Amino acid sequence: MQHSVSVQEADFDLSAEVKALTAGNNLAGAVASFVGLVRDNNDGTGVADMTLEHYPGMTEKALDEIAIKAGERWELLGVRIIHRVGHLMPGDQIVLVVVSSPHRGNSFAACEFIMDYLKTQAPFWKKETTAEGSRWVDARVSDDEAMAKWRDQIGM
Amino acid sequence: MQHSVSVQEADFDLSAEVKALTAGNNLAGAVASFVGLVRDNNDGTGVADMTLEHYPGMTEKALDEIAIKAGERWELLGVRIIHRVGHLMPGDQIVLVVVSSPHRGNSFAACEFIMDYLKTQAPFWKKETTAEGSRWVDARVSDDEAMAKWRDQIGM
Amino acid sequence: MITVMFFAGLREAVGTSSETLALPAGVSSIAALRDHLVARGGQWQALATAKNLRAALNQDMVALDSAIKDGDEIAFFPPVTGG
Amino acid sequence: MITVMFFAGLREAVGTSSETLALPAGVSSIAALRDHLVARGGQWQALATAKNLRAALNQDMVALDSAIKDGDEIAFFPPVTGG
Repeated sequence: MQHSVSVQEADFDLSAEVKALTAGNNLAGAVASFVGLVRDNNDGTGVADMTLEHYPGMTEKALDEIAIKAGERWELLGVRIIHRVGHLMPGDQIVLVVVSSPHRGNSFAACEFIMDYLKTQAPFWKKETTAEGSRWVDARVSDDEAMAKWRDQIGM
Repeated sequence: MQHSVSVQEADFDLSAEVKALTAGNNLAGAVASFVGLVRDNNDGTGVADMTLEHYPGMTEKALDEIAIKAGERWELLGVRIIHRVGHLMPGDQIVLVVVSSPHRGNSFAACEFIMDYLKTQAPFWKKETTAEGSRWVDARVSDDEAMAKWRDQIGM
Repeated sequence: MITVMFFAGLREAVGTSSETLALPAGVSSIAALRDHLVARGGQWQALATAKNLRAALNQDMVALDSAIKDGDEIAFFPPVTGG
Repeated sequence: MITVMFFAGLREAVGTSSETLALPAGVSSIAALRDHLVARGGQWQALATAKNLRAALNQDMVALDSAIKDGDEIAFFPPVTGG
């Protein structure tokens, strides 16, 4: 399995990433993708913009480990993860996960696993600007629950 | 929920479809996508090219119903389905499903549901050209099983 | 009149993609229509020997015992293989 | 020497993003290091009052009772919120 991860300020293009991951290999019948976007509302409060802080070095390491874990669990051909940092506006793309596989079930499961894992294990922190000022976003219990589901199902 | 379906010979661009589905609505934090590609190998036999036949009228109706069913089951903002017909080569894109939602769990589940449903309910048929001539592709038991899983889980 | 359509391998086997005919006397289900067509003999036997024959009634996939009436569009085809 | 890093709300609370110090005598776990820093008083209390404090050791997320040694890079931060 090939995999690559990037932590960057620049935006990304989903089609270009899918093409790059599947180029020169016509075994991949299935490509599942996820793109996370900045919402203009969080728990009922309007969000004007957002800053993403991260732990340089550890972020890349964590994303790399997540991709490898997914490749150990499912039959995959390629994994691509991009996470943006810095200043972002509502509607902006934050995160991309693309998983190619011979079979769609594996691509879906691995893509969701990577997102759930990333949400609780990769060292990124969001700070939102709202009408009342700026605030650090609280972690969601639902993300811990999503992660716990994988631990229960596949021991990860 | 907005949804649209297309059955067409023309290729499609995943990024453009995602942008169109999420434009002007910053409630969508999550976009799950699936792209199916023509593999150059099926059950061990090399595939040179492929023709996709369909039942005009019923295909659009079936895809429309699948999108609506998904929207009834999960909290979704948008669903886009494109299925190509006609002559295709290995590596070509066949099918696209994009699902936008406020929450990633819903987007993943609905996207996989739509693909599983489409595989067993939408009237498309693949004919492959191999070194031994052309052959109609057999339906897969695994696709029926994937569909049965949804029937068991959510009564669909 | 009813319209009967055939797709994919079944279309090739019966040698036609569509035909319009008067609803035959005594035929009130898709299964009975299939029997009626099979009785023509020759290539129409394909409708009897087809593995996992599927059918649609007015563009909805249905069971073979579904009732049909004048004006309906009925389609016969193998299991679908899109996606 | 060890490197201690702070991120997000915790970085703002303690007023620094990183510091290098000699491994304090008697400090052999991340939890003990936290106690050592909290004992400085003032803004360092944030390390004691932080809800769900998380830590990394040499860029792996670990439990607070993990052992540390000279040369390690230790980070303290709130639960992550990326993605």
